[in-house]
Amino acid sequence: MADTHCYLPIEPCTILQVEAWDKTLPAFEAELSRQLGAKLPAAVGETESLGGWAIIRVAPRRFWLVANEKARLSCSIEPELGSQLWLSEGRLRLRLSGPHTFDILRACVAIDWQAEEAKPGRAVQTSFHHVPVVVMRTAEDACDLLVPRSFAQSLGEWVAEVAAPFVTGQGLIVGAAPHLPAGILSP
Amino acid sequence: MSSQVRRLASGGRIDRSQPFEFKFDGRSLAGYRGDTLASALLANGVTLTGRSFKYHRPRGIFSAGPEEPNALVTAGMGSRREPNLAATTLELSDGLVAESQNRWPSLAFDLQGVNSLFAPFLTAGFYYKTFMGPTRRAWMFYEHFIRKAAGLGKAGIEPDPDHYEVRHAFADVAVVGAGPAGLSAACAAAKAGARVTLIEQDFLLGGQLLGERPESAAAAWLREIEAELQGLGNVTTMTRTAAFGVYDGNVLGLVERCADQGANGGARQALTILRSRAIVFAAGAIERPLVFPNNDRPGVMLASAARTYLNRFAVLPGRKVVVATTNDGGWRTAFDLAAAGAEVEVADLRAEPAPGLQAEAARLGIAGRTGTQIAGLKGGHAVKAARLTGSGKETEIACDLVCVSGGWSPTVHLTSQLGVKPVYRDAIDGFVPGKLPAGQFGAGSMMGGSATKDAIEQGHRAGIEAASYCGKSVAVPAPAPLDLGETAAAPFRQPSSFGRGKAFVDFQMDVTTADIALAHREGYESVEHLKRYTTLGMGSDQGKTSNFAALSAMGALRNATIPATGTTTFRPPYTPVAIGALAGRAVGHHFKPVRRTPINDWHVANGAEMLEVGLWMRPFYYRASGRDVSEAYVAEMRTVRTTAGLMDISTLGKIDVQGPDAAIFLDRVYANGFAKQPVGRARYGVMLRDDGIVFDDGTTTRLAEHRFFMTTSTAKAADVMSRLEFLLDTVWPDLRVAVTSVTDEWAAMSVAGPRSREILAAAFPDLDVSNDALPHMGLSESEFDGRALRIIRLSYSGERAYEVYVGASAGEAVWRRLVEAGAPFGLKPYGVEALGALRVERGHVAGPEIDGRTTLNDLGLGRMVAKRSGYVGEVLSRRPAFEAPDRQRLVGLECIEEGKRLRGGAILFQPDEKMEGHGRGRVTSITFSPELGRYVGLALLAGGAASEGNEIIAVHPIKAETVRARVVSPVFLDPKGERLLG
Amino acid sequence: MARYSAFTLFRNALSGHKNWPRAWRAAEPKPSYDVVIIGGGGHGLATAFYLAENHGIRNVAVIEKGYIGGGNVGRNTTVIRSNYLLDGNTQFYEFSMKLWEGMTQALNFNVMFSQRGQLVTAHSADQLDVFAHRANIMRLNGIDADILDREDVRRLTPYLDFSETARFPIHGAIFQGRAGTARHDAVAWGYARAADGHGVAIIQNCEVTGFIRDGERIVGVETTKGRIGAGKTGMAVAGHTSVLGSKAGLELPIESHVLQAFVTEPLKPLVDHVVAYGADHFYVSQSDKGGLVFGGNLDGYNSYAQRGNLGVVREVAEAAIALMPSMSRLRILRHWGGVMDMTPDASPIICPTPIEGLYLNGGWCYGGFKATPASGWCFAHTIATGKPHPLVARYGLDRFRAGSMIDEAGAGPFAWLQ
Amino acid sequence: MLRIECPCCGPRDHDEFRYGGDASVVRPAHDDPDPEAWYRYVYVRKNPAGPHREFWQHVMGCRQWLVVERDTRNHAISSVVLARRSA
Ligand SMILES: Cc1cc2nc3c(=O)[nH]c(=O)nc-3n(C[C@H](O)[C@H](O)[C@H](O)COP(=O)(O)OP(=O)(O)OC[C@H]3O[C@@H](n4cnc5c(N)ncnc54)[C@H](O)[C@@H]3O)c2cc1C
Ligand SMILES: NC(=O)c1ccc[n+]([C@@H]2O[C@H](COP(=O)([O-])OP(=O)(O)OC[C@H]3O[C@@H](n4cnc5c(N)ncnc54)[C@H](O)[C@@H]3O)[C@@H](O)[C@H]2O)c1
Ligand SMILES: Cc1cc2nc3c(=O)[nH]c(=O)nc-3n(C[C@H](O)[C@H](O)[C@H](O)COP(=O)(O)O)c2cc1C
Ligand SMILES: [Zn+2]
Repeated sequence: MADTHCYLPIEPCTILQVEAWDKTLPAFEAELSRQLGAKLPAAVGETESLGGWAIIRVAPRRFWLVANEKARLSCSIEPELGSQLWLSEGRLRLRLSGPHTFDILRACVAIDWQAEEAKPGRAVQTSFHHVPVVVMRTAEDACDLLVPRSFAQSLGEWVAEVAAPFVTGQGLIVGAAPHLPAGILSP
Repeated sequence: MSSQVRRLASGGRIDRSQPFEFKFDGRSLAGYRGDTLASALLANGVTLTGRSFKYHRPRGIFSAGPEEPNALVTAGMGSRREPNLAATTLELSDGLVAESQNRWPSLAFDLQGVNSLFAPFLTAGFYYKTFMGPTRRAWMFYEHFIRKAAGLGKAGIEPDPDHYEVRHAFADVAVVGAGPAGLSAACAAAKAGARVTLIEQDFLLGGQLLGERPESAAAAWLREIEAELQGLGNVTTMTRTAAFGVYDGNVLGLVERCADQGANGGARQALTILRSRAIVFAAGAIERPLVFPNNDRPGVMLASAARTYLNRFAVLPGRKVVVATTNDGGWRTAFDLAAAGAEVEVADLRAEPAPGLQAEAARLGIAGRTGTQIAGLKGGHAVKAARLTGSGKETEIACDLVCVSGGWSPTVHLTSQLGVKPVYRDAIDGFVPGKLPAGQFGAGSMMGGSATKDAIEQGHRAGIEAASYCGKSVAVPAPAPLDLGETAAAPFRQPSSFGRGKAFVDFQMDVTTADIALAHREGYESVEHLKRYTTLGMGSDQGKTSNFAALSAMGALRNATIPATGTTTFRPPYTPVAIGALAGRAVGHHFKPVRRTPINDWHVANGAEMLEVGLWMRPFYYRASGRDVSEAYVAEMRTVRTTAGLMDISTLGKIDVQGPDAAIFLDRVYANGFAKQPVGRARYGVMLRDDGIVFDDGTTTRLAEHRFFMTTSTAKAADVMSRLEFLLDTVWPDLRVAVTSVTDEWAAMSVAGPRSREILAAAFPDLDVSNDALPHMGLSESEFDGRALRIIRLSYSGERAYEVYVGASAGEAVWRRLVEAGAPFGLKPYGVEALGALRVERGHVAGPEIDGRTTLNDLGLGRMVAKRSGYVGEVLSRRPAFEAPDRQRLVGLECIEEGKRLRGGAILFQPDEKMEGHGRGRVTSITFSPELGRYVGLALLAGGAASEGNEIIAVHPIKAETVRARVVSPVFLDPKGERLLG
Repeated sequence: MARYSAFTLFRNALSGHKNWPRAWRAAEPKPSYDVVIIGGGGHGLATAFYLAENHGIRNVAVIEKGYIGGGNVGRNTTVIRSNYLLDGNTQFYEFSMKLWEGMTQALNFNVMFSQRGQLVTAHSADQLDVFAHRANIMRLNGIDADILDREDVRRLTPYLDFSETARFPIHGAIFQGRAGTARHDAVAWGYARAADGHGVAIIQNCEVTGFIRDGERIVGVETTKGRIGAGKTGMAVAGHTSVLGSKAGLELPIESHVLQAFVTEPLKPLVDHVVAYGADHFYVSQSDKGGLVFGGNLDGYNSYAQRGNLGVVREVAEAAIALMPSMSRLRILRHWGGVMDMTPDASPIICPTPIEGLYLNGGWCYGGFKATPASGWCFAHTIATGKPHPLVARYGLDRFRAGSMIDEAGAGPFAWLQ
Repeated sequence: MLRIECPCCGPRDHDEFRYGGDASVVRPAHDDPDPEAWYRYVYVRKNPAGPHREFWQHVMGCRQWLVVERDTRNHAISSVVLARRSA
């Protein structure tokens, strides 16, 4: 049952974090969705998409705007309302897709992919071998792993080794492992 | 296959089209796919399989499952060798190589068999009473031989060539056991709409039904329900998978022997961590042996096991058989053996067994005796005859197999692991699970039943209840019925024999009734004392067949009831689990994830000797700097002091602190003040723990009115981050502050040395890095190739220095840029050893001084907090003991002996005093100072600065060194800090 | 008390071992005793023994809620060492080591004290310096200690991971030759038998449920077998110190946490020393029965359930293989947990309490087995004289108010990190 | 294996969380100068065998500090709330 549709490109990942203060949350949300011209995900883990961006609520008062391709976006939050911070350098995106996506993931993270919280369109923050990662379920059989840059090679190799049995000699994942550092340093 | 003298011509669940060859103790034998090693050995007429733990008595195959106490073998060779495997659960594979254990030189002739002669002395706990002299260390002499004698299999020391997988799984309903109860439970739960995982340790589904004849109704029922389960989309069936443990939160630990056993790159075993909302336990029951003299001889076998070998494996385990039983079940074995052509006698302890049984026995020509029990055996390496006593007379019957059945013990192991004590049930004279917590259910013989019919109904009900517990309650049709007509007669226990001849209770640990009697006599009468004094139930089978017999024997001696006697504690794992399976992939270099800076590859490519620092890889030193570290770090220091050095400091913890109340927040978390810190300025800060001990230090730069950039030590980054969040979430929720770890956002490098400014200027021509534009503790923010570039003028080394921060993806580019621009000025990279040495010369405290026991005053930082209050840790930092006059405080040391050196870890004494005890302090960090031409160091010394100028002795007994040193200020160079400024 | 010896063993063998007496009498409570010791663990039993042996106080009862030795003494991994760094600890644990060296003879019960040596691996030059500091302190206090380099370690324990793929390569180790293990149950039974020989009453299956007061003073205990008067009362209940202490109104700096332990199936001799991993939480030794006995880190949250969680089981397994790759194929036969009395500095508490008549012995964390004889010796002295024995003078309750903690790890007031 | 139901992220293995100890102790105001109050906060613990209010932080998830009520005898968790909402 070897299968070649398993890819593991490692890409940079543009992220803007915005966060409200405890008391200003409603005003902050109103202002943010006005600036973005989009509605905001209601609960932690839910996402909304706008243009090339995904809006994720990563904590009760904290949102991540994650760009799918290198994209800019303007949005400015007054200190009185909340805070804002670019996080585009610290994380890399591992794209997993194909029928074996979850055969691979079950050896990486303890997430129930049939649960509400992990349905397509959800973002799951969890632990991958002691490292905090965000797993964005982008489709039925596709996930993006946002991993801290300093751990990306180590975790990438882990994924590659898990995936090996599912991928024919040609399969990209197997080949990818040794080249990961390159992929990471010059994305 | 000719060698298979005991294999029947037809029948069984073996695949005769797939013959296997295997070796046992060097002999080549033959078997089939579908055999276990045990069934194959029996088929080949091999009945002697091992020697016992203590007395080295010959032992054979006793059971047909994981309860096997005797037939433990070592399988595999070289680095794949694996000791103490139960032959009864070891699936036969082609080319399998197995050996018997605990015998020398050979199984048939075992020298330590002589232990049997010493048996009178080797009673329970004999070793507590002797081996005490002549000298105090006598035990060390005897232990050597005791250890050799003890132990079963021999383990290899080579690393394991195979690999293992850990899988995370989830289910609504987990069903443990795939006998009739488990099968119908899984079926019902699935039909009710639940997501089901069915777990079976055997490689076939069916449980006890596999012991029924292949052409029986049971076999048909089995085929049917297996097909049905396959049809259901929401059932995952895991065979070869033992549920070894139940943990909090309905989490099951499952270990699977992968079918291909590690072939073609696959894992050898897989650990599945199954998080289920409900669990149905249908783990069945284990048959009990009878306790009579020499009951451990090869050829004595559990009745249900004999039946399993006959019907499942098409092996005739004996030609002349005596079945000794206390219940109806034993008769069923007799019937099947007789039908297969064996000559069978039944000895039933009971006066009148179910009437139908004797009729059937007569029909099959089986001599059935009632009111008769087995009293002993003849034969050494194999059973020769059985002694039966009944209604006064004693008869001896020649035989080659003795089947025993002392009733059944429900498999309460798993349900008890979470602390639910099993409860005694008269109706079965045994223990059943205690009151199970919400979400756990039980079914089948595990709950005390013995009829298949009931097992199926209970399983069905449990499946439905479990599903509805998960909110799944689609109506489910009744299960296909199956009635094997088992008659559950009143239980009847054969009293254990305490008479002459060894009557074994725990075969694997060689515990006899005499040992139990002795334990009782000496007051080890609690079952837990009994266990620990005799080692009863402490073998790899965990006493699955012996526990009940043991506590009923102890009960008898104490004349206490069974419930009053109680059971020992059940613990995971249910069956032994390979440590490799638990670790999965987290072995070798994956033991802990490796953390790399954005500049890592440059270091490796440019001859850095890399060093593990926590999870990080950091340059220790660069080989170009010297032959070894001690040469290299000094050269690298010199470069920094004379021209300039470049250091990768990306591992520093970095935290973005924002918000209108950020300054107030920092003013509280740092011991020294931050409220009035000007924008565009950096400041050194120290944090205390709540108990007033120094927690961590670092620098924080005010980027804007409401925005700060904090750095922490590499080691404490995560702790500091979490602590800040704790204070904001739980203590000062009203403060409008956001903290975010940006450690991975930034590549960071330090350019340090007299020429550092020129180098920066050359590297970034369009930046003004002049002293006015960028003074000491100043900040410059700009961009590099679209990424933020942040230069903060900070010095750790004491030289003019700059910390350059840039978006991580541009880290290597900026590093290269600095290397090129710096080359003409003599810039060289330096590693952590030099970094540490430079800070020592500068008198900066770090890990060795901030050791979780030192205060601000101890570290000479007290003045920073003079007349401040209201910061974390303040109040307890003023405790009396912290101010004691002999408190050990930071000083500098200068080696004043030619040709000698200081060493970290040396203990300090005054020249005149006796060198013993704990001394007056210790050397915490040292370095050779190229500038001073001698070794200098930091130390914690009683009295601290007060003793500056005094001479002191640094003693290092391990190196047999004593060195004279002078106490000086910890700042060795440039006390006024002129090098930093200007 | 019938003596144990090779000769008596032989003589009894001839009579089929029918004539061995009970190791200790099954005592039922009297109305009162001079001293009541609560807790039939190693420390409680040792205390009772030394009260009689050293101070002639024989009208003593040890009250145990379950069976003696059923607590931590019966479930610990039995590592005995005296490699402590800090003033106070160093001397106390070495005194204990000396008592261990004579225990079998003192009790006439073979506790199988095996001085096989313990090594802790070091994984960097800095860590070796830290170990050198400890070793120097040991030597200066008359305790044997050595620092080994990588090759020494390889010679001693060739089965550790010296390969290329080792995540944290071994640089060396600290070694104490006199360290080792003992047969834990035998320690409890040996003290019980010897104390019983001095007339001490050992009362099992009797839980102390409260204290009897006469004004400010504690004059006895309420138990499931009725009230028992006591001239002085000593608590030695380890993991249950807080629960029992609260019944006397004591406020204590103690948290109860679970530590797990593991044993493999019995093997022929494989690991000849006690080996501890300096890069993570793992240590192992081989019992005389043949099982590899090992453990790791605390489960990390307050608990009175004597069992651990699967997450920590896996972490311990990972560390085991990281240090000793061949353990991968060995199989765990049983794992269990114990409830430990953790203090904010990981050092014990032995002292008279603010409540008259009540004495406290606790806070042993994961290191109290090795302390058993010294703890009993010093606690007996403290109870007999009403003043702390000099060796435990630093182990007072007041040290936290004063700021004189004895924090070997420097982990600070977070019990679960100690 | 405890399973802690994070109010933000749902049920997770406890090793995604960082333990924060007893949540019932009262922390003095940051400028409270009373040593006794701080001593009690830092050192004195009820350490009950029974229900226990304790802090956990979901470090591998939403990073929120939580207050969990858990029985120390059997590890059964009866409630989990955000620390910010627990007061
Ligand atoms: C897994 C594990 C590994 C360990 N490893 C080591 C090691 O390698 N080296 C080492 O030195 N130490 C080790 N320890 C620590 C050591 O076991 C303990 O510190 C020490 O045994 C505690 O002293 P004790 O024997 O008196 O405690 P215990 O044996 O626990 O005795 C306390 C007794 O008090 C009884 N009790 C409690 N409440 C009451 C009551 N109300 N009434 C009556 N009786 C009561 C209990 O039932 C118990 O029997 C380990 C501990 C554990 C759990
Ligand atoms: N003859 C008698 O007196 C008697 C007594 C008891 C039971 N029985 C027979 O036993 C059957 C009872 O049915 P049942 O389903 O309750 O029991 P069962 O023994 O048929 O099935 C139990 C199954 O659970 C599996 N199992 C046990 N522990 C496990 C674990 N930890 N992990 C994975 N698998 C595990 C076993 O391998 C077995 O396949 C009936 O057929 C009944 O006739 C007969
Ligand atoms: C040093 C030591 C060695 C042990 N060896 C074994 C063993 O070989 N076999 C076994 O079944 N249990 C062994 N145990 C574990 C005990 O069976 C028991 O689990 C432990 O003492 C805790 O008691 P409990 O499980 O009854 O709560 C050992 C325990 C210790 C402390
Ligand atoms: Zn969360």
